[in-house]
Amino acid sequence: MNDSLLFLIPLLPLFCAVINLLFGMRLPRLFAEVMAVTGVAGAFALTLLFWGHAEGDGSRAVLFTWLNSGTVDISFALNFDRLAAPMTLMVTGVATLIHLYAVGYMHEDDDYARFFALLNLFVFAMLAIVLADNLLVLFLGWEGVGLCSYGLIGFWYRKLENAKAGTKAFLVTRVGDVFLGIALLWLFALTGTLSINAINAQAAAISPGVVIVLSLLLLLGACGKSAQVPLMTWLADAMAGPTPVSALIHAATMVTAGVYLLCRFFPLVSLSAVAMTAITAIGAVTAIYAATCAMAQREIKRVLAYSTMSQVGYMFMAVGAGTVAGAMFHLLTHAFFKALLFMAAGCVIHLAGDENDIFKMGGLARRGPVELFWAFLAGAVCLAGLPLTGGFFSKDGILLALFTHPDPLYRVFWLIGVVTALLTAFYTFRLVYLVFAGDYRGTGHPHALPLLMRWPLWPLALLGLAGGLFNLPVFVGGGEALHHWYGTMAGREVAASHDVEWMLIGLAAAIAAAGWLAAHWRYRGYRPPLENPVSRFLLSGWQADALVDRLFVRPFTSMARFCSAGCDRALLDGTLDGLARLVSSWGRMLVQLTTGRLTTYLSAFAWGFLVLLGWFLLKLVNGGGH
Amino acid sequence: MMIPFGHALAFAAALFILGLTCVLLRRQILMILIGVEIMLNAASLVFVAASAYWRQVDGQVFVILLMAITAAEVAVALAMVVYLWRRKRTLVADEFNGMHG
Amino acid sequence: MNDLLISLVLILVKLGLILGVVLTMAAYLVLAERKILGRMQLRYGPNRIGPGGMLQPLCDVIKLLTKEDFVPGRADKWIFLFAPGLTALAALLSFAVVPFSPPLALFGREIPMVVCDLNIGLLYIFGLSSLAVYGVVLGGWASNSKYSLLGAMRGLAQLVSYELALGLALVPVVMSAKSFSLNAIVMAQADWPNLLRHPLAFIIFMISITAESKRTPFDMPEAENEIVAGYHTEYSGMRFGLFFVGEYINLVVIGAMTTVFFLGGWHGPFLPPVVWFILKVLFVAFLFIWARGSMPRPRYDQLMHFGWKVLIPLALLNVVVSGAISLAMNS
Amino acid sequence: MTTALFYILGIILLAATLMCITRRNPVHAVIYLVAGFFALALMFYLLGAPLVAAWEVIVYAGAIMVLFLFIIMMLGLAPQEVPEGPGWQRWLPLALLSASLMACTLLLILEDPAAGQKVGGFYLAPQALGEALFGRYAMAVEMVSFQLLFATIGAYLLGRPLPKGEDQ
Repeated sequence: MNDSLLFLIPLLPLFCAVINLLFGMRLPRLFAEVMAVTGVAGAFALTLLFWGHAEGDGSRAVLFTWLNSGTVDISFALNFDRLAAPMTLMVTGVATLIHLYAVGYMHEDDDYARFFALLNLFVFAMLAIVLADNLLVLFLGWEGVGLCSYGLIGFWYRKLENAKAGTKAFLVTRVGDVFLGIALLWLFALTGTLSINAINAQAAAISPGVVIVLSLLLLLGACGKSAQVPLMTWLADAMAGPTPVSALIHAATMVTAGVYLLCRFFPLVSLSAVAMTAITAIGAVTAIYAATCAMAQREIKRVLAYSTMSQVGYMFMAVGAGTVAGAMFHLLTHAFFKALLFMAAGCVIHLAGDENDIFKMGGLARRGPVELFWAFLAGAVCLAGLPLTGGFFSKDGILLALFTHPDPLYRVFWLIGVVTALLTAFYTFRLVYLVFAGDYRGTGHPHALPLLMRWPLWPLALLGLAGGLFNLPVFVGGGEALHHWYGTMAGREVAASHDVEWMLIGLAAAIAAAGWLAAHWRYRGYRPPLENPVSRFLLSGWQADALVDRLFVRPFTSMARFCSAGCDRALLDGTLDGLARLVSSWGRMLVQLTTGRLTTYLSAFAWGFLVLLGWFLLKLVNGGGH
Repeated sequence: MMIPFGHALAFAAALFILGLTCVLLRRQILMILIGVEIMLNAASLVFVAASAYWRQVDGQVFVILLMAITAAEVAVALAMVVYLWRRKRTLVADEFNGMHG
Repeated sequence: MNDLLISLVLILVKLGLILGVVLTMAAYLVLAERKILGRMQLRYGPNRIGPGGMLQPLCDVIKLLTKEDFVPGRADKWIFLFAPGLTALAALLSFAVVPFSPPLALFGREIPMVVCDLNIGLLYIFGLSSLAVYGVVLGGWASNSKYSLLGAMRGLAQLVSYELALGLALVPVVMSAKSFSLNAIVMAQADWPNLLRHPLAFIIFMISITAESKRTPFDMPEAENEIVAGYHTEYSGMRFGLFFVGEYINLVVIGAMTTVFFLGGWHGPFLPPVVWFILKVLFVAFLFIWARGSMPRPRYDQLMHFGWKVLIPLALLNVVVSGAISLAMNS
Repeated sequence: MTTALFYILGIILLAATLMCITRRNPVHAVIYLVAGFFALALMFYLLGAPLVAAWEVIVYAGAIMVLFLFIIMMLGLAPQEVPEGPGWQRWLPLALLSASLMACTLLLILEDPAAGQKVGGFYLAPQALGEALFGRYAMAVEMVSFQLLFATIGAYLLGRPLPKGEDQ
């Protein structure tokens, strides 16, 4: 296989997206669907074929020169290395399953061509981020996923709230993008290159103060895409989009782009202890914040959205603790089980007759196909971190890394992680009990579940449950395959005595069990939602929207009002209006000259000619004719 | 035939003044147009005389082009005359002052 | 001085000769037309005066001369009076540039058989034909009569429209002769006449020259069953006669033009050149009389549509194609 | 002899034009103008421009003036009474302009040695003019022909019947 064929991986989805965009509505529906799935599945197959190219230093492919101006020479290049390969495989693999699911999910929607085109385009943009060799390609993908996410969240744009949710996601992530943009330009100004590998190689030469600022800028950019505090408010609202979108974009891929970005720039970011601490702190705050919010949510997808934020917070903590492999491990397992949970949630909503509120569900284990319950449960135990599941091992690895960090401050983060794990187990089983146990409390009529919505759950369930096997810690007899794969890119070596490791594993298992038991005690029988200030506070996500409104939107609005009324209207408009009035009064005087009569104009013309002629005559007399 | 160049110019100037007089004094649009034609012909006379004076072909070429342009101008102008007549049933130029300020 | 005198005398002689021949031909064309039309309509035509009616034109002239020269009350007198003369004059002046024979060697001099071999002869004829328009237009307008004015305006629109096609039809002729001089055009047809070289141009020329001369089927300006007699409704006596004679002089002019431009002028075997020339002119005149005897009159708007939408585009196309062909032949 | 002819033609030209611009009846004005153009055409011929002379007759007398006549007749224009006597505002610029124009010309003729030089004996064959027109000035010819095309379209658009209600 030729390296340059790497391009087929991102270009295949792009090609299908373009075809669907241009001709989708004119082609048979089946054709559009098959092509969309084929595009992504083809990319998946190609990734498998190219797997070997990622070993060592990876392989690089240049498609064409994008910009060439002076010393700047930017080519459209892809870099398929050890960090990118598993991510690519995950993105294409999960996306293939979600595309299949989407075919079933969207089978009653008439606007399928736009949907699949956007979905494919999203996969292309995500692959551009993952495979980017330089910052420009990365930024292209970065903005591309934002655009596709905007289009997909507001897919049913005829409902105002959906369109608003799309706009909100777009704008909030844009705040992060601005910081990322600044960071990228600054990096370019410092190093004179846009190649990520070259920048990482030169990172040590950058002065430490600048590194801190750069890392914080990158962190803020990552926060925007990954919905971390303080740019987290968009993700919960983004659940307005179709469920496959939630599964693909808001669980498996796009929200992890921030983590991936930090991993990409790990050699740069890890130079600064302050930045690393900040990353961990943001991850920890987000993890506990989202976990508390999730405990009070009533809509099934919002619970999952907050849990996503919480889990991505774990990944940030892992990066902050220095273990790229740990972060990527959790990223991968999380992608599997969270996509599974979202897709299963989509099935649940179908069964409940388009009802989102978990307090109006119940008893769905008996109402629906039994395998749905088992699939959902598989995802739930992974999320809750019950021992031996994939989620358990990946989360445990992160907690271990935090615990063993030399800085004592990280013990606090570890504690937050542990508490979050407890909360996670609790709200996960709260969800399971409320949805599947007891009697049915809703009024909706179940929709039929297409086959295509059911069977993509199984591979994901398998991967989620057994995902830990890829990276079993050494002390339980595993090979830590992922750590070995990443090699020099894996980050800090997490070393601890076996006693500590066993102790932590035991603690994690106990916590998961405790969470389950608490949920069992609280929700075994149905209890109506609490109506106290605390739960309202948590339900609204700590009033984050109101806070943003107070802190940013209102001051900005009043400033804008001042600019508009004070500066613009009074000062500028006043001055200009005055000038205009002056000019127009002169104009009115001049207007008297335009009588509209041809003869007036002609004689005016004659006078003008006379002046010219007089001047000529004068010159003739003075100059003697020459 | 030998005449001073200036005499040809003098004839042209006189012709031009006559055309100008027509344009400035007559009030009927058609007569104003006729005045324009007279002035154009005065210009043609200068061109032809200059062409003969310098023994160059260019002056005559310009007269030919001038004629073509005049034909275009007259076509549009007369179409407008007909249009104006249909609007107001008169061709007195000062009746059409709808464009006054 | 001697030379100048001789050439002056020669020009005068040529002028007199041409005037005599042309006027006689015009007069007898009237008779010929009446007789041929008579035959076509299965009657005799004039046959009472002279042998076979040969003196009829003379009598007509006498009759017209002795009639009252009537001027309508509210007519524009001066224009009314001089308009018919303009028509006849323009037609007569056209002959100044028509070559009717190769140069004649006489008393050791080369005498060109043309009054004046202008090198812009073709344009000269055009200028005169555009002058002839004024006779019709001013005559019709000055009569201050509804039918006259209608006839005048019809004539004007028709003449202006068809003059374009006429001019365009002659462009290929000029291209193959590389000159505006009629003599040169005739010389260029020594091998074969332009009729064979530019058949489409010939057809366009014939149609537009028919319209130009206001002859049937394009006689709308004087269509007697629509607008009485068109622009000469109010004319009587010799002024009507001038219009009338002018029309037949015009017929001779057309014959001469057709002969010069398309039929090869005086070129022809066996017979002397002058005889060939006159024969060809008479043949063309006969064609026109024939057309008058056998063709219906189209509607006026059809006439204009045909002129602008068929004839002129066709003529333009013909110019382009002929130009391309002659370019290809030369290179 | 031809020199005298040139001056005679010039005087005819000026006289005819003067008559033209003073006629109240537009038809008379056009007739005088055509006569003037004939004189002008002959002047062109004398100045060595036979082709221009022919075109002067064909285009100006044969087409443009005929169009004027056609419009006059179609609209049935009666001799127009002059609405009001020309005031000094109308005469003044004209008088000044004419005076200074004539002054310029006279100065040129008197002062400039070039103006005193003789013109004549020049004859431009039609072929040379055609070669210049379609050789060096081919682009100008194209531009002018486009202008003619646009003028035709413009005239056609202006000549369409008025929409109902716009007619007064």
